[in-house]
Amino acid sequence: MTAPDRATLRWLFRTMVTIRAFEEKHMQEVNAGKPIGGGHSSIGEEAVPTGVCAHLTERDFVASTHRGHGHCIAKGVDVKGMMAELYGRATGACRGKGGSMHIADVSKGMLGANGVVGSNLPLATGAGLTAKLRGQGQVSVSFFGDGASNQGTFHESLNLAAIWKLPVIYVCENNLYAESTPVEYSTAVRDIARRAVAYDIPGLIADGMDVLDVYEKAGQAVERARRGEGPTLLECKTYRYFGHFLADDPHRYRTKEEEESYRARDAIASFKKRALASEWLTQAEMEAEEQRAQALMDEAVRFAEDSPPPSLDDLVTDVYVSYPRIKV
Amino acid sequence: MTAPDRATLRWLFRTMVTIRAFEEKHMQEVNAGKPIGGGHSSIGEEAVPTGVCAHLTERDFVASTHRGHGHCIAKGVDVKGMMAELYGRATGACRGKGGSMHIADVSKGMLGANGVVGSNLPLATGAGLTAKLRGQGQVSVSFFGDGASNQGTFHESLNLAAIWKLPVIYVCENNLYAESTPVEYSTAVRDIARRAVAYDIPGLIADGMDVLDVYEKAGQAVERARRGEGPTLLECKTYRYFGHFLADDPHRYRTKEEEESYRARDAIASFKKRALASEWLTQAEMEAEEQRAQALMDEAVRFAEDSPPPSLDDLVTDVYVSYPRIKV
Amino acid sequence: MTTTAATRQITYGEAEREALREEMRRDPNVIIMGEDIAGAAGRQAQGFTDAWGGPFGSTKGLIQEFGAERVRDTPISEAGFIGAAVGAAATGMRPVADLMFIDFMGCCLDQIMNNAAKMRYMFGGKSKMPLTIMTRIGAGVGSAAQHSETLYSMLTHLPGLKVVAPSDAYTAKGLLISAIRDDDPVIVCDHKRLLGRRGPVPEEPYTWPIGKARILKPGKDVTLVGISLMTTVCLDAAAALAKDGVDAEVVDLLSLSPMDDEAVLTSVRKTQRLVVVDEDTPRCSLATDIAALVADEAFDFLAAPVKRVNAPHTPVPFSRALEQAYMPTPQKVVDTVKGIMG
Amino acid sequence: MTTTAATRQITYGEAEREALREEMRRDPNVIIMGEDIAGAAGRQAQGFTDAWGGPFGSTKGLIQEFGAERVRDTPISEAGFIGAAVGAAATGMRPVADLMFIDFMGCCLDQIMNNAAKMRYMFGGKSKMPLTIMTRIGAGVGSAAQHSETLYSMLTHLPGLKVVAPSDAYTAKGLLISAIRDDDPVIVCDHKRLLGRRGPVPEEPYTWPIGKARILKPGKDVTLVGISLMTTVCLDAAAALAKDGVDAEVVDLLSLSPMDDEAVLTSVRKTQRLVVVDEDTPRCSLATDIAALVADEAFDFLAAPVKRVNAPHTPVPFSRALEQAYMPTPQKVVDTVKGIMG
Ligand SMILES: Cc1ncc(C[n+]2csc(CCOP(=O)(O)OP(=O)(O)O)c2C)c(N)n1
Ligand SMILES: Cc1ncc(C[n+]2csc(CCOP(=O)(O)OP(=O)(O)O)c2C)c(N)n1
Ligand SMILES: [Mg+2]
Ligand SMILES: [Mg+2]
Repeated sequence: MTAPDRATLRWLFRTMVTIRAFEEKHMQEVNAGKPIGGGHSSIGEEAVPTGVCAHLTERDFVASTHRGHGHCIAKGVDVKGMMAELYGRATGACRGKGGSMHIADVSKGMLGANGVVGSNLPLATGAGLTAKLRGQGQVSVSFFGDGASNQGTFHESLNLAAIWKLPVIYVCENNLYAESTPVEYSTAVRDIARRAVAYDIPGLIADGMDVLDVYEKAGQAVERARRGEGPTLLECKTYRYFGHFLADDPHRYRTKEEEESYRARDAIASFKKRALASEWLTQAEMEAEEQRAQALMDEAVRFAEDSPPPSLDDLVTDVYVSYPRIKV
Repeated sequence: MTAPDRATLRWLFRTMVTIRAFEEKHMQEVNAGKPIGGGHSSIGEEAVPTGVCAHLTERDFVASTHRGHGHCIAKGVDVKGMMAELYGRATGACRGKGGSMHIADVSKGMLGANGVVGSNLPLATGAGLTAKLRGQGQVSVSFFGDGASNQGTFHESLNLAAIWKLPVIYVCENNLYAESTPVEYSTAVRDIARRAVAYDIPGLIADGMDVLDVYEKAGQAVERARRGEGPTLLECKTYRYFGHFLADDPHRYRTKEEEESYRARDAIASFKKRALASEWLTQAEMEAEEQRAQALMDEAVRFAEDSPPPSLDDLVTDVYVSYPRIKV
Repeated sequence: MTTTAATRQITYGEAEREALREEMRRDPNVIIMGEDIAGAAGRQAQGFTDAWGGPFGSTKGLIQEFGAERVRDTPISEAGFIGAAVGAAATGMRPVADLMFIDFMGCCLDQIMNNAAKMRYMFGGKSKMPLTIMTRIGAGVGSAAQHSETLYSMLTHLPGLKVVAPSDAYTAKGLLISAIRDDDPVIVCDHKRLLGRRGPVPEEPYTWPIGKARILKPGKDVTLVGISLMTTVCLDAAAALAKDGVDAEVVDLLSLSPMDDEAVLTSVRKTQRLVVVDEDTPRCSLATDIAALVADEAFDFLAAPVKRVNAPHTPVPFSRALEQAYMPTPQKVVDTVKGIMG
Repeated sequence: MTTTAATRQITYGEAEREALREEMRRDPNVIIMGEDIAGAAGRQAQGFTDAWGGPFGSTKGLIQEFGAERVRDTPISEAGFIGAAVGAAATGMRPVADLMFIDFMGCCLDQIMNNAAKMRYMFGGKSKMPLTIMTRIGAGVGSAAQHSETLYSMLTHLPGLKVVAPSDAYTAKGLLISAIRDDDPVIVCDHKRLLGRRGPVPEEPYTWPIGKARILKPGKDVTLVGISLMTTVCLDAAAALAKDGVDAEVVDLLSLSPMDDEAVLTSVRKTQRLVVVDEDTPRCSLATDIAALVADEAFDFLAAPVKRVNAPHTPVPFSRALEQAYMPTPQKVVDTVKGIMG
């Protein structure tokens, strides 16, 4: 493949370092005992949302998971609003009512993180239906894990999208684990992409530690969708460097060697090396991006900490657009 | 393949004609305005439960569907109890409380017809788990339709059975329609058997109009299961001669030519021809079986009509094994 | 809400079809999806179309006017297609999803409960969910335990959902139009035994407000609250009671969530007696909900124990005799009323 | 039920683990299945085992004693594995299925509602369903809308199911053992905030009868009915009320279906006042169920409106301050009681 243009390369790098900076900041704040919700870190997996969302605009749709911070950032959700949401503040993306597992910005096509495993696939399928009915070339993406690929919604969604030729890209982030359960135990097929056979659609595999490989394969899938040819299943082989959630110790179910082998192929570090070698971006440019991301996170935390909590009246608002009254 | 032994051949014929006689009798009684529930006729599909259940004993398990009369008969449920159940009588298989869609006889390993499409696959999977834990070579069979193959439970069950190597045979009765919906519309793959790829298990196809082909393929699957090698997906291509339920007119969604092409390959008629040509069974033997089936149905109807309805107290019994009291 | 005198009589099912047709004409974002809602899907070219029009014919004819893009037959995948309707609603469509029988809600409850009902709240009010789910409820047609449930109580329990249960052709059309135009998710529960009943229905579009009950028969001695088919049971009971000199007021609930608390309370404050008639099984049901409301907010007006007539705490039996015994009947209501008339 | 004086204090979670261990020793048909109930599934050979022991450690150690055949980690497929537990129960096993959070019941309700709950009835009493489902309920731990629900009211609605909600370590062990030994399907609802609380628990196996409530504090002025964590809220409220001279009786419901109607009615007939405290959302809830029972069967004894303290009709909010406001608290109970002490 030929490398994407410089602006795209820069966006890819910026997005990956922003995701990592956000996740690291969140972890720091939690470890420092800040009054902030925990969550599921996506450190290690940055290349996947980045490589996929590089092909999307705000008019396209994304449905995300419990491990959704990276998807939100890659889809353009405001980082300050995200941080404030983790702090449960009125200025949060969801005005403090959603928290880490429900960050959303429908105006940006981000249909929400989702705390129920497998629950977002039908949502993304429905967004794809909207796209198809509108006929303006929008596409829809569902991110989900290896564990989620065993839910019935996976099957029902892919079948539906296939028979209706919906412009949906089903992106399986195969990070080898669902909580402490190894994929080779839970999933009766070696490559999840192979499950595409059951719906007669393309099943692609990308190296989820290589943002350019994800970018390329996702590009094929997005183009196919925009051409009206229907859905694609794209499996990205990736890895989460930390536990399932912030307090989980992954060494109870996997080896340090395995972790090291993935860290050695870290998506950001290897992109950096290649970018320098191929003269895509300069060292200075990349350092500037990293500093920018750090500064943004500091600003985001300040913003969150300075923001007020929701008013107690908010307990009973937003349940409905219209409803007579909800008693407390 | 070599033909099965004479006793088996006779059983196959007897079972097919018993199923057909039962279904025809039911249809007659309904059309005659008898006080009896409607139901989903399996006329045309007799070869499938027959060819599969020929490999089972009472200790094996079967989970069935809304179109379950044939499965029940092939699994040895008493025909008089079945007929009485359709009449809602106290002597019915379910004491009149279940009706056509819930006929069961757990003592015979028949875990029930089931009115929710796709709902029986997890049940059969669980029976397979019992079989595996008991370690006595029992197997479990789920019958389900082409339509059901799009339910999430299909996916979840096959994955579970595959990773646990459960002795389950998933028998898809592909009769081309789910109510009025053609399989080529609803199902994103040409051969449903192909979906086995997603679970790395064998996917077999049998001609569901040929009881010997079903018998052979089911035999492979049952043997594999008994050997402890895990589940098989067996697709049987078959056809229902009548509407989805007794009052449905199928000519609103399919051609008479299509119907004729299947009737021309009728499982009972073609078996008869072959049995005579190959001297498996004599004309007289087969006629005797047909008469026997007719007589059995007459007797079953008499039995049902002579039976009392459940007592009104039965409304509140059988909800629980133990519960203080249920008010009416 | 309109008060046009309507002389034309059509069935409940036809009234719903008319509501769908009018709303689909009015708003291109309205689409319908469900199993066999047209039928013979994909076979237009072979001369087959609209084979079923839904299991009860409520969507018959729509595909001919609006085409297969907007009237979408689905595979049997309730979580998949109802979840897709949720996703379509979140992104600007106004879908109507058909859940053939409410008994199947266990196949798709996650999509209804965790996505449709909660998205707006979880997202801080920054989304809408203009989703309608049509479904069929009720026993009395010999369909046994898995095709005869009522179950609206479970959906009423869930914040974020609206739930309505029309009781005749007129309210069927008005409530379905309201549901489609509503920006919140609305579940419309249609009793199988009401679908074929005729009643006067204006031809033009109109709405019946979600959240509003109506008094079908004024009375002063006892309040009967009916839901869906049970409203007709209340009317029959009221007629029988009248002969015995008991003047019952019949409240037709129509909306289960939001519920017209005031209509119920006002009636009970006047009659001082309440019998709720609810086909759903008794525990944690609409009947207990209404009884609890009254025992709290109209307590000082009550002259007698608050009574409920429900189906028993059992699945729906197949045998006709048992199914008959299962249903709340006018006679049971009459007996219950007599028990508290003191 | 035993009355052995127990001095040993263990947590609610440990008590459940002990119940599971004892029952698995007693009956080889008892198996456990669920997501990460052991953890590191399939990696024993690599030296990994029992990595999680369930999301809250309730099943920790069991795989070491009973092996991976009887302590089965499952893929994320609630309909699949809970349905499989139903099928295993129908064929002679005595499975305990772990549904991580009750919020996920929408993924598997069909199996619970249409198979587990109805099979015996549909089959004319000719089958048994010795299935236990353990699940976690409740808010107050910052888990937001999809991991904090209570929802037992929806399961209580369903005939054929039994539903229990222990309130401390002692009842947790006794009820779980009863559930496992019961031939009907039992849902055991464990509040996340109770799992870590300690209490006296006898070491030997014992049962707490399903269907039996207990009086935790006798009193004569008002009855407080608590469920699960709310029982402790009632006790705190009762302590506060005592200072103001109000003598509250606290009924710990424990069994939601069957419910100990008599315990509630007897208490209310004595105290003449009732406040039900229920963390579930209010509509068609256990609270309305109990209120309706009392407004019917103890009406003549009532001296005041029947009151309920529930969570509001909203999803569970994330922000701490809002979540705090969402929960029923002792203060809300005290205020409610004062409002009816006349
Ligand atoms: C329906 C459902 N079941 C179980 C859970 C608990 N749970 C949360 S995340 C998770 C593992 C998900 O694994 P995977 O899909 O591979 O995503 P990953 O966490 O690896 O990103 C589980 C079991 C849930 N949230 N929803
Ligand atoms: C969950 C669910 N959805 C819908 C229905 C209504 N329904 C009953 S049978 C049927 C078609 C089933 O088709 P298939 O699985 O192919 O079996 P067949 O009837 O052809 O034997 C449908 C949609 C149902 N019973 N359950
Ligand atoms: Mg994973
Ligand atoms: Mg079929």
